[in-house]
Amino acid sequence: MNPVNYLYLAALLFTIGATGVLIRRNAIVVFMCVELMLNACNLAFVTFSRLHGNLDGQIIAFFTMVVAAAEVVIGLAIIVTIFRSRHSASVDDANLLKL
Amino acid sequence: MSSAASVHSLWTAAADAPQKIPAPHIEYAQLSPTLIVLGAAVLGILVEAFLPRRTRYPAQLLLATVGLVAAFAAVIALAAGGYGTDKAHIAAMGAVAVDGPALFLQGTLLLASLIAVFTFAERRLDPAAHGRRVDSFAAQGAAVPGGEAEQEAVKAGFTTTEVFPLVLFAVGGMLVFPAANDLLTLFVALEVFSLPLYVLCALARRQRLMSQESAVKYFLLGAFSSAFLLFGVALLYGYAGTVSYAGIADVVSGTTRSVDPALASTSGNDALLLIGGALVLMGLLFKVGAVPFHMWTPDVYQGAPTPVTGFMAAATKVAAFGALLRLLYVVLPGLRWDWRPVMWGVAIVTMVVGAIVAVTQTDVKRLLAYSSIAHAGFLLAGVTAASPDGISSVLFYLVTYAFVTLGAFAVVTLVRDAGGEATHLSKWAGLGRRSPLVAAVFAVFLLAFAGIPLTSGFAGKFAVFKAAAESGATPLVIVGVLSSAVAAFFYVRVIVLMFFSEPRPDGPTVAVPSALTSTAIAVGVALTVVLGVAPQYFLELAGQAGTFVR
Amino acid sequence: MSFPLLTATAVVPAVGAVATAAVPAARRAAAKWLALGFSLATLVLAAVQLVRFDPDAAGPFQLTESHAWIKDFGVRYELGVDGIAVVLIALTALLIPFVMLAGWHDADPLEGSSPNRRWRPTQGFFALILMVEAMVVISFEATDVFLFYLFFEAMLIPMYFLIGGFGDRAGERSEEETAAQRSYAAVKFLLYNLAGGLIMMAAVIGLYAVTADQLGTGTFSLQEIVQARVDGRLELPPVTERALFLGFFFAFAVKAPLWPLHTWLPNAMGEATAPVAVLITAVVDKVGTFAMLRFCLQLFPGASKWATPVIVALALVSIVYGALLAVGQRDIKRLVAYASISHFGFIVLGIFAMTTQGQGGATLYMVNHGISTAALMLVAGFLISRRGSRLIADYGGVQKVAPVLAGTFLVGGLATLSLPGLAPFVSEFLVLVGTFSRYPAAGIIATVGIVLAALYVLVLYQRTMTGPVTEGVRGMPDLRVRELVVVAPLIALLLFLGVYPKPLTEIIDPAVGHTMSQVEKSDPKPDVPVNEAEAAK
Amino acid sequence: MENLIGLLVAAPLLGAAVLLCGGRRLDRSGPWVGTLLAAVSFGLGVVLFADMLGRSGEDRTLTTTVFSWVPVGGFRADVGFQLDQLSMTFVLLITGVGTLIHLYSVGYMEHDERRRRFFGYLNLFLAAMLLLVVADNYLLLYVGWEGVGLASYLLIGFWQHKPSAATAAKKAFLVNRVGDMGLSVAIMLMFTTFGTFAFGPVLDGAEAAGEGKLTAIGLMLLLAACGKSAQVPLQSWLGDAMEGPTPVSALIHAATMVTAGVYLITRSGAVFDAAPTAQAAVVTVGAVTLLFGAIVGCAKDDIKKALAGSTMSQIGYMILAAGLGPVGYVFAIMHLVTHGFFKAGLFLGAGSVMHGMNDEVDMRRYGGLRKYMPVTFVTFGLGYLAIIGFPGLSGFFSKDKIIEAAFAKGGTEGWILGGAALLGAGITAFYMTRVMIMTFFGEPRWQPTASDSGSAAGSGAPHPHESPKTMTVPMVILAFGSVFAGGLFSINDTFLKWLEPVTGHAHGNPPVSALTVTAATMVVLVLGVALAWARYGRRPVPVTAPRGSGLTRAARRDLFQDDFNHVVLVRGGEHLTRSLVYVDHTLVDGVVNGTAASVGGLSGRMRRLQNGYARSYAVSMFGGAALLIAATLLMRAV
Repeated sequence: MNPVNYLYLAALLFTIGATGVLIRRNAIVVFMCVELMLNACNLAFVTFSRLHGNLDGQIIAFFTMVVAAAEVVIGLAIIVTIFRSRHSASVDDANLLKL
Repeated sequence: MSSAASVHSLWTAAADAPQKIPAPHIEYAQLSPTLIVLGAAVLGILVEAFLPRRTRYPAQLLLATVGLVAAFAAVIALAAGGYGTDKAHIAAMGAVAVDGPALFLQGTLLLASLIAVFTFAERRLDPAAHGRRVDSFAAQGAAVPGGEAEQEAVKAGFTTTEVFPLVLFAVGGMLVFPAANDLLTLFVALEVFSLPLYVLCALARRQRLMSQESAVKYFLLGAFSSAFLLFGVALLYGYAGTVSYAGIADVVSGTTRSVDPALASTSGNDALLLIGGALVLMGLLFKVGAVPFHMWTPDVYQGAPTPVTGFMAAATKVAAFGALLRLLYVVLPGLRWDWRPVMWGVAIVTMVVGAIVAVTQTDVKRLLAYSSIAHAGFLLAGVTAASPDGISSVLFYLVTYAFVTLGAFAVVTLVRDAGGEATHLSKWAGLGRRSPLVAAVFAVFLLAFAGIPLTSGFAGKFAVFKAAAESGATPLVIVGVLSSAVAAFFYVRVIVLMFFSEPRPDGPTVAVPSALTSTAIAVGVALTVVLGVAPQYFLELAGQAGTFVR
Repeated sequence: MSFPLLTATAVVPAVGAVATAAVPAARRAAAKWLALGFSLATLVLAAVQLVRFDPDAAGPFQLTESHAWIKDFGVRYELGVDGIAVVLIALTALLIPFVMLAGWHDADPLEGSSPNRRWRPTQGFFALILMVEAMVVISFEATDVFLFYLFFEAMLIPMYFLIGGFGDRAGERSEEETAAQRSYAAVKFLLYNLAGGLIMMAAVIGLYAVTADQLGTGTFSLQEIVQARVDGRLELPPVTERALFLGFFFAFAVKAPLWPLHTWLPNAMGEATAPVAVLITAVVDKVGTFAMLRFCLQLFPGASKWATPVIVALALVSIVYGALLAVGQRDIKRLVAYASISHFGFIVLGIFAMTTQGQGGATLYMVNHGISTAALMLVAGFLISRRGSRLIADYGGVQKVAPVLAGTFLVGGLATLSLPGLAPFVSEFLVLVGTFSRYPAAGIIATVGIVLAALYVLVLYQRTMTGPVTEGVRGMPDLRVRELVVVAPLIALLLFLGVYPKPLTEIIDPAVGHTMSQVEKSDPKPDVPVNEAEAAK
Repeated sequence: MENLIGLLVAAPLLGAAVLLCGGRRLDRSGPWVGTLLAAVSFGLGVVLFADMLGRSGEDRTLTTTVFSWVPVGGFRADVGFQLDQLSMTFVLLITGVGTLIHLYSVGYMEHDERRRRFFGYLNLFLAAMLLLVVADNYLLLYVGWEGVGLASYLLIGFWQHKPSAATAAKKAFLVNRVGDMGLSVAIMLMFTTFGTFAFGPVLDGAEAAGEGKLTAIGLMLLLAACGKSAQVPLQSWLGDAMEGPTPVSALIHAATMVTAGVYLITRSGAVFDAAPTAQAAVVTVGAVTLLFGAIVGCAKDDIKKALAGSTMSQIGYMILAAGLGPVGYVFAIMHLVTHGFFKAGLFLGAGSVMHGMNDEVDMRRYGGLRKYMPVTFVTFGLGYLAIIGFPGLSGFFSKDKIIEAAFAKGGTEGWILGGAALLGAGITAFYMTRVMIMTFFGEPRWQPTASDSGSAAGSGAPHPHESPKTMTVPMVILAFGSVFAGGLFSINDTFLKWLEPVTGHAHGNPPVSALTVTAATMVVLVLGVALAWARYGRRPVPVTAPRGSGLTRAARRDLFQDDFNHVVLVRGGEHLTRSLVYVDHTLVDGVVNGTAASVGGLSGRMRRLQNGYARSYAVSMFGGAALLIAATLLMRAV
């Protein structure tokens, strides 16, 4: 099967993730969508790696995972803090800062 | 990084002898600035872990200061050693560039961070809690605002000395960011300096809700943008088969042969290149706060603890613009005719929006946030010049801007009332009468922002516009001067408020800072004036540093 | 190298400013005397310049100094004076002490108005005046476009604080309203001029780009650029030249101020104290007209000629329009402001008439207008300070109670309407003749200004000084000694320059001739050439 | 000798300086200082005159250049003097009459606490007027020209506490400025035409210049003359100028300053001779004004205004004569001199009357004063006879000559001008008789007046009395002048011979014999007197002015010329300025403020995009990214 299809899939996933970020309110879900986007990138990397026949892409995918993990740590920490102080994980509730 | 570098060696070695993997060759000496800072950061963690609470603050402060100074010394040494000019080359097996712009920006970053650290460490502004002097960071970041946990934390005299290692980590990332010579390193560095910043934003002692909100916004949007950047990286990788700047540049300019037919389907496919490039650009533009990726800036600047805001505003811009320059001048010079018009557009929109929206701001920190957006626009005007002059002018502008910004935010921390910092402009009325000195200093910074002659701001603005004009971007210059005219309005408004209107009875008091903040402000003023009156030396420096290594 | 006279002339007041600002809050009197001392020292230096200046020497500039400064911008620290500059520097240095004396008590803090012991308005006032003087002087001396621009812009800041920080004591209006009005005026002044300056900045950068492009290395040195143009090494394409010219001219026209860019002046002069108003119109604004002569004409002769018709038209509008509006004013200071607009119209007209008489007259006009406006405005200030109101309607019959004040006011007024025998007449007539000999129609329209000038001056005098004595005026004290010391020399000078302007014209003439040669213009010849012998008779 | 010319001007100038800057300590001696210096310059004048007589007709002109005034490029203005017979005549008239009036003022102003300044102004006027007549170039003449304007401004408004006085002064100066505009334009034209404006080159070179230019110059000079000499259409200020103290009216607004216009035209004769159109304009103005003034003079009840009208009309004669060219110059000047005597005398007489009547000026409240102030009556009477041209008195000779010259112009023109002049003579006789009768004959009609003038205190019924010696003596002297001057001048054409070298002279021969003209003059004269007698002598004069005929009412209002000015110029001007102020504020400034406001508004709207919702920020980023990509691709596509 043509590996290029994986690219389309990656793009699709990425778009889904982005859309999720735009339309979901729950901070956790939003964050998950970001993760989804990252993973879409991973897919793309791996596919290209396959196409190019070099391993860089695959290695990069690992880096991405590490970074994603780090982001999860920080992100969840922040989200949890704000949840505890606001008793809501909705990103729309947090808009003291505006204009 | 080192591991990243080994990737390449692995693959290149994989062809003949997969069994023995040669260790990558790392020039530790030339990476020393970064390594020192990161090392200090790690030590900082250990300090947090093992030292008693009493001694942490001095230890951390000492550690941070020493680390940054040492790193700065290292940068100087490298520059003196000629790595900025003739010995400039790519270190760590293609991962990091050691060249003029890198060293120049690293030096700037380190100085700026040092000053920022001073403001972090300031403990005389907030009224002492239970007899203990406190800084502007939450007693316990995790405690619920206003909850009893927080009360106890305060009573117990907790302080968040973790901020120092966090800052150091951020600085470490920033040092790599403008030096990164392949897209992976770029991405990693981006995350390395972003993640600590997210945390720092959440740690304000006063108005914690705002602080946390700013952190969430910054985090979500930051992650969002880095996802875009990463996708861009992926596409570029797909286009060129490599993530190293030089490699991509070669493919762009068509000098390399495509590796094998299998690549034909993607390699040299301009769609990938252009989209990928655009996405990576977007990631960087987000960090520099360019329109339309600027919307996080005001909220975050306002919500974050003021020292952090100052640090972000100064250091992040320096680092991000460094990376942007390298990307555009090293990776995409072949595409100049594609990206320059686009960047023109971005620059114009950024200048105009930043200047105009700032006009109606009522909060000092938000005002400065928008002003920083406008300045990002001016810097972009210099970036688009696509000429050595462009590079050096941007470098110079970054220096001037960084220190003015730090100074300005440092002053903001001084003006306080019962609720902490009095950032609402109406409270600044008549400040010139209450404390002429502080007001005068702030006025100097504002004038520098406005680009009045004899301040550093003017020299910088003149430099970038000159570069832009010489590269034929006349319309950009016109828009630039017009928007600076608009911008002048709101700087002047603040001055009017401070000097020409009567002080309010319930007006804020101006806290007398310790030597730390005083130093920060003093340095800011000094550089503002020096760079304004006699910029020649720094211009030359920037000029020498104005060439990227390929 | 010899003693850097020009630098010294600019540095002394700057040092004075710092020193004055440093005087402790309690020692107000000391600060005043210190500032006055420095301004007098500057005056001495300016006088030395006049003496050392040799009208007949070859070369456009004298007493030149030149040092490397910002290589990357092609900027040099180049100073030099020609006949025009040296005269204007002398004017500036001369007026400042009078301005200070006139404003001797303007900045004394009101009782209990200082919430902070470090609040030192008086020191600030005098320091700012000295700072303005320093910047004005150096921008008269600068022969490097960038250097000039630097101070041309920078002088806005001290001016801005002078306007916004020190107004008349609120008379007819409430404190708040006064303060609001004042800061509005100050902001308007700053933004208006800043906008002009920024547009000029674009042009300055453009100039650099062009020179860098054509001469290899970008330069701002006036002499170099002019030389290059003469040698033909520098050939500005007309479009570029015009664009750059407009960029420069816009800034100068705002500063001058030329209709329709004048609206900041009435506000500024109205709200500022009289001495500051004098500083604006008699000193700072002169930089604008001066710069037209030195930079617009010499850098862009072609474009200047191209723009002349429009500029002449604008100047005529300024003359008539300003005068008519002056007639319609109800506020003494605003009246003087509009009068000044009319006079600046004359100056610009003279400059762009491109005749020896026109430009010489314009230069002389700058000096005379400075002195006459100072006389009129300062006396008006004394008047206002007595009554606490700027409205003409609040006065009447002053002549009866304070004859000396009225008399000096009348002399100032007569100078303003350029009565023969007083200095302004000479310059105004020169401008008119110069204009007429090239643009007869314009010359005739301009003469209408003479009549209107008489109208607004006499109406002002009649309404304030004559007629029955009104309440509030009754018991008004006559001029005090300090005030006489301010006014008397100015009036004496007006008389002297009216009768014997030769010393000035002799200095100015060669410089004007040089400028004329730059724009390749020569005076039109009379139809009936009269042989010299007869003309001399 | 040349240097004396400078002193001539310097003496009164010194006086002005001393008196104006001298301060209170001069209040007592001031008047005498002023008078003395006036006398000094008269003495100098006499000396110069004697010296001049010592030389032959041709080389009587003295010229001297004191210093170079304004040298700029080809523009050379010098301070230089030129004293020839023409100037000499004026010098003597000015200093002579001037001294007398100084003397008169000593008495007239003795109750005024500001008399020191008054004499300062008088001296200033003398200096300026002398400068005007001895200047050797037009620019310096211009200085004197405006100088006298200033002096007259100061003196008309001398009683500044009277709003009417202040207004009148302002009006005088403004109207004069309009004239001055003409003079300055004329000078500019000379500069562009001849490259200089010194009398010598301009007048000698006049032939060479094109007629067009000369006509322009001539008309501009005429405009100037109209302003200074109160000729139609710039005459309106003279009537109001009577607000000033009477000596001022006598000196400035009768004898000297107002005749400057005549001097200017005569001096520039060469220009006019070469520009017929301009000359035509001059004679027209002269003729119109002499009738205009006369008619106005008939209707005024204010004695000074009546005399002012008469002044206008008499100067009209002079202008008319000057406009006739070489035929008339001499007679213009001659009439000017004689008029200087009798008109000054008349004004001093009027002043003396007012002095005795608590500054009452309304003739309807005079009457029968001859018994109370005989000296005044006699001198005034002589002046009266002189002005109406009673045979043998000054006016007769000069005016008669002008009428002849007018006829001598020839053709219909000649008839029209001559007719006008003749008619004027008749009207003159009428209104002067009217003045005479209403003042000195008939029944006393005095009434208590609430006089607001500051010169003489007190009100209630006046007690007419003769004036002090200082006042009467000058009146007597002037009376002598008005009786004999004309005769002396005419005896074998002394005056003609005296001036001819300067002005040149061409004898004109009228279509009818000179005798006929004289006879006709006599006839209209008698008619005028008789008519006046019939109207005012036979029946008592009503104290309140009757409504009168349309013409009378029109004449009372200066034939509506003033109203015209008021409506068109003043009102129009006010509207113009008011609307301009509005425009400046709303339009010109509005644009500026508008820009600022619109930026603010825009800012306010754009600000709302920053709505605080992280997700909307994300949207903008997403959109931005899309745009960025699109733009990049587009760039490649194009």
